[in-house]
Amino acid sequence: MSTQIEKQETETEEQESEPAVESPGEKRREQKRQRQAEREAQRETEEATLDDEETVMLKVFRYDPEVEGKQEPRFDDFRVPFHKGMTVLDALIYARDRYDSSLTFRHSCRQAVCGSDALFINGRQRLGCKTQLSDLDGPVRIEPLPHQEVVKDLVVDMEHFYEQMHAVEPYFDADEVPEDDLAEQRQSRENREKVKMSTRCIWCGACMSSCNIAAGDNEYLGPAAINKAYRFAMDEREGENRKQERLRIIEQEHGVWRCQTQFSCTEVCPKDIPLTEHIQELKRESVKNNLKFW
Amino acid sequence: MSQSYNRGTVEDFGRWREFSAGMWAWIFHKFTGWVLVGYLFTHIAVLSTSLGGAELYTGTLQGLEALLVVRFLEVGLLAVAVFHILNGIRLLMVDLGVGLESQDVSFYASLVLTGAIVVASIPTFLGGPLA
Amino acid sequence: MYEHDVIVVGAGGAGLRAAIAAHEEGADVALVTKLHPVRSHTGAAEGGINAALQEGDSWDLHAYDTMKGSDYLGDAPAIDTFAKDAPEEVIQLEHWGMPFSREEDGRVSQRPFGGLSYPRTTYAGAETGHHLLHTMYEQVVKRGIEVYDEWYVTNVAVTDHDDPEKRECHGCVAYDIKSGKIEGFRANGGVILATGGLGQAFDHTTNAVANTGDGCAIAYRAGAPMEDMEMIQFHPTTLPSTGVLISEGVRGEGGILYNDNEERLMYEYGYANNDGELASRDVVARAELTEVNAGRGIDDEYVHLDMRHLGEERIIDRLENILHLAEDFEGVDGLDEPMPVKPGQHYAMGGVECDENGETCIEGLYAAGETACVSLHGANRLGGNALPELLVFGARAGYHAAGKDMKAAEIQTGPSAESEAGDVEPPVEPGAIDRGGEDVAADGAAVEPTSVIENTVERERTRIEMLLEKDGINHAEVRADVQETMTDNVNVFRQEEGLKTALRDIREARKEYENVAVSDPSRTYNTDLIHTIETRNLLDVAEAITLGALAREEFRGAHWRAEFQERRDDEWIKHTMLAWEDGTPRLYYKPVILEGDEETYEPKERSY
Amino acid sequence: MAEHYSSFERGGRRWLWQRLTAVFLIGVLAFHFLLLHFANHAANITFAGTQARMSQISYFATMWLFLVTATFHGVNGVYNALVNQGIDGTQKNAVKWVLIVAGLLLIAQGTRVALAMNGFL
Ligand SMILES: Cc1cc2nc3c(=O)[nH]c(=O)nc-3n(C[C@H](O)[C@H](O)[C@H](O)COP(=O)(O)OP(=O)(O)OC[C@H]3O[C@@H](n4cnc5c(N)ncnc54)[C@H](O)[C@@H]3O)c2cc1C
Ligand code: HEM
Ligand code: SF4
Ligand code: F3S
Ligand code: FES
Repeated sequence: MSTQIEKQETETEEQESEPAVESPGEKRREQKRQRQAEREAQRETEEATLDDEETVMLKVFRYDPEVEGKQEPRFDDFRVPFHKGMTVLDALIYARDRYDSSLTFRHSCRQAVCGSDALFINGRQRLGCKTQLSDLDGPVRIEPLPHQEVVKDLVVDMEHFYEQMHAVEPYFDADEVPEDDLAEQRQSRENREKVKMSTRCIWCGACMSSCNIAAGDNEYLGPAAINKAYRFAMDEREGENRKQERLRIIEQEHGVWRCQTQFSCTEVCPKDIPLTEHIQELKRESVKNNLKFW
Repeated sequence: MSQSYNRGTVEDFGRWREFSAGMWAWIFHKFTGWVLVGYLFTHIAVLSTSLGGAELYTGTLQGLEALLVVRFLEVGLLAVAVFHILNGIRLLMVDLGVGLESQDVSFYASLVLTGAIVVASIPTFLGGPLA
Repeated sequence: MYEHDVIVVGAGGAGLRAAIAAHEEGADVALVTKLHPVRSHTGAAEGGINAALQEGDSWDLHAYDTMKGSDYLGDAPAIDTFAKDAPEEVIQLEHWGMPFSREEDGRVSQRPFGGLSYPRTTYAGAETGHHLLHTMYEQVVKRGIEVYDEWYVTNVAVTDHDDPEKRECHGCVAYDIKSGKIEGFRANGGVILATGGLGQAFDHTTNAVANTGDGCAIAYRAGAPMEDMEMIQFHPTTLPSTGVLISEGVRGEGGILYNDNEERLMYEYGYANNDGELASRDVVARAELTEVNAGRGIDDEYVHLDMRHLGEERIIDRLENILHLAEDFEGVDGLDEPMPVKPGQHYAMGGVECDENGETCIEGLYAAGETACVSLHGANRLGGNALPELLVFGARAGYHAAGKDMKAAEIQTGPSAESEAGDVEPPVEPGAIDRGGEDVAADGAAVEPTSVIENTVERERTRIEMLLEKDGINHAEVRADVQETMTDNVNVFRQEEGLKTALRDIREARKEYENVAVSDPSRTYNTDLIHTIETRNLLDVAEAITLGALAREEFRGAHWRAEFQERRDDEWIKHTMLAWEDGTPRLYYKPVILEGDEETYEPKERSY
Repeated sequence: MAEHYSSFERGGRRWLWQRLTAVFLIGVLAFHFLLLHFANHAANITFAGTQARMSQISYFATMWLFLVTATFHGVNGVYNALVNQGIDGTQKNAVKWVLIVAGLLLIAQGTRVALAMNGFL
């Protein structure tokens, strides 16, 4: 994961001898700004020397509520050398480590399991680490997930997403578990198979961001949370009582009925979870469940 | 999700171009649904002329039918209705969990079929005595 | 200042288990983590969780395998406790709803894994860690345990006593990544460090970008010794381009390794005549590199792992995830062609010295998970033994910190457990160059909890202000230098000269680090700052690894030395310990405990 | 947590009705179109023709059901669409009642028309 870095010549500091009008802090900040401008210039020359053939142009969304010049959202261009197998995340890391260390994005596992780097890449929600640059048309436009508040650059506030996930009581809670600490609950292979896909969610938020309904209705549970509910409602180990409670949660106004089967969630899910199918199955399940009481 | 901070052009610029089949289907279905409700109200209003007697009713209807615009509007209505029906059937299938993998294909099929039906019925709709 | 009974730093498998345990004991617990819990690298674990669950199996067989796997560098009390507690912990997970793979009769499936005498690895597809992590996070949500998510812990607040064994830990200091706030956290019961691995010290690793050994470095600088740091596991099957892991499950299910001549290398060249591909990881990793060095590698870099003969159905049922990984990160279809693999850094057996209850020599400071070294894995960890470790020792640390009455630990911690002073001759002086704003706390030695925390907060604040305001080079350069030299010199095959070069390079990098500064001026989500602090931790950790490697003059488990081609039991059945004294690492040794509950383990030759 | 979502109604009965009416509408709408545009050309419609058809009780009943289902389906559809756009509280209530009233008026007027057509009025 390292990007090789050529040594930059470090400058010797020349502080202390300035008039005392500015505080040392301000002075340092001032110098820092100058230094940054120099770096910017250096970067430009460096970029200019890159051969056009083997580079990719990134257009990256920039915003920082605190930093002058970044308060108004803008796109920055980065030209990054391309090699086979390079992902969007690799390119972002390169741009950050080489050109602009203030470029901010979440990432960790770089193997599509941590769900940190769901981004809006060329108009679609994707995981940066799972998206090969060679599959994209250039210039590659990278933005934070739509419909979520931007904290800074590519980082969005996930709080709302987590709240929705938590709202479906996303934890296993069986009616009864075996007394014996060493006795497992039995689960048939078919049942595990049924919930298998739904257990794969990595909480990346791509689905929620792609759903127009979720964009319009803040209270809509959203595909990921409904899928989470599905994972438990369909798990035969939990028992009938719990299932009833689970159905009550998902069949609220802002639960499954909000889904208008747009399918974009299913299309963008990096874990290929058939979200729409799960939502639809829960709708039918709720209806069936209600008809019983007529 | 609320967007207290407005991303300006970034947020909405040209986003529709990135819509996928399912979203277009949703938008078209909405649009056609609304047109149909609108028509339902108008339709009843027009038919209400029957309360004013046979001549008025016949006169109004035939008078309207005599207008070429109305004929064209009717073709439009047919298109809207046929799409709404076909996509409605698609949605009903989706609700039953049938053919979810080919939801995009079925949307395109609805579009094509709507086109075909509309083209095929143009002679009937535009034909017939105008006056 | 925030206040809780128990503060758990890190919310991977170990942290979550610890938090749940402490909560069960009635403690007010908080998880402080730099990543949201579900982003932790435990989620990347693929293969499985070992536990003796079935009739024909028993805990002592598991313990025996673990001891043998550790190449007799594991401590028997740790291993015995581990093997005994593991079954209950795994069933606990099942009761919490973890979607394990199942047998026809509905019971949890178990499969064979490298170095195990019985197929005792439970699994959930090839995404066991993902399910374990999520299952436990869900239980944390259920219990309403407080999570400080995206808070970066920069240091622990420890009293100023000279003797580390007299020190007490009263809390920690964390930086809120979203807002840039620095806050003190007071822990009345204890602070549990569960910050995971340190793979970022190397540049080809299966570890996440966030695995920067923070917990190790923090504990080390606070005075808790590091144990067996040289013991780094290199996994034999990682994808060459990214380091993404191809689970041992593939070999467990029957996957075969081939060299460029399409020979089944493990048997053809006698690396492991009995177990073949399922020999212990160190054995397989060396075998692969030997093949490559002998010119029988493919593209002079890797070998092939073939699973096509298992058949599509079985592959999809049990290893589906592997197909996706090979496809997405290497562009290879595992159903159609063999997958390229090579060894990569995978796991740190060493870490913060602690006892069976997770406690370090500093009162109130605990360590659990990959960060810790109870010395369970010794010189080599068996596949599928880390996840149960998170559960067993995570839980024990949580219980102990919350004040549960537990059996006194048998393992001794702290410099007083020293059996002999170490001698290692580093080519350059190791350790800190500057001790980072120490003078702030110079106004008398602090022992009272609040002042200890306040002083630490002040120190950290100064450090962060400095980094933000100073002008200098980008930390990424320093980080890259360290990673490069570690991969070149402290890899699978180690040589005195290389190790010395690494120490020199790390010293050089330390000097460079003096000039490091954060160029992003923002307080909001400043990852530049976070990564810069992490790089400092990597320096300390990388140096500790290399010092240990230089000291240990033998070949044991994962640690191979060109000059010493055999295991030297007469002299080296002892742990290498490094204690950070006033910024200088001091080396000493501590005996390995081989007397277990049932038997005393006899070092035997390790053949597979 | 879950209580956070206050809800008027559970169970998706309206959802189900929207589907059931849709199924019914497929049939009648097709029938309606074929009859009044293809079998009988729209331009040739006269009151007499309409009255003749309406006098058959089964045709009359079908058309009336057509009216009711279409109204429900349409009005409910519009309501859902609006709610999905995120209207809430009083606004939502107002829309609801306006739509209910409009729907009822439409059915009432439609019924009057139908009765006029078959000569009852
Ligand atoms: C690819 C891969 C596959 C593996 N497969 C297996 C397997 O099949 N079986 C097995 O038994 N083992 C396996 N392992 C090993 C095992 O998964 C790890 O050892 C284990 O998950 C580590 O868990 P942890 O809880 O210690 O740390 P992690 O899960 O890494 O969690 C670390 C936590 O600490 C937090 N943190 C770190 N630094 C700070 C800080 N400064 N401030 C605040 N929070 C911080 C992070 O946010 C994170 O929440 C595998 C490892 C890898 C890398
Ligand atoms: C003939 C067969 C018809 C079928 C199969 C059909 C099917 C459907 C279905 C399934 C929906 C629900 C979409 C959803 O909630 O996701 C719907 C919505 C709707 N329908 Fe129909 N419909 C038909 C006729 C009509 C008619 C005659 C009208 C007009 C009165 C109409 C007006 C509407 C409206 C307004 C909506 C709501 C659209 C929106 O979501 O904005 N439909 N239709
Ligand atoms: S369902 Fe898919 S897209 Fe949605 S959060 Fe989970 S993994 Fe991401
Ligand atoms: S995109 Fe939204 S509307 Fe339904 S199918 Fe997915 S949740
Ligand atoms: S970095 Fe973890 S999902 Fe992409």
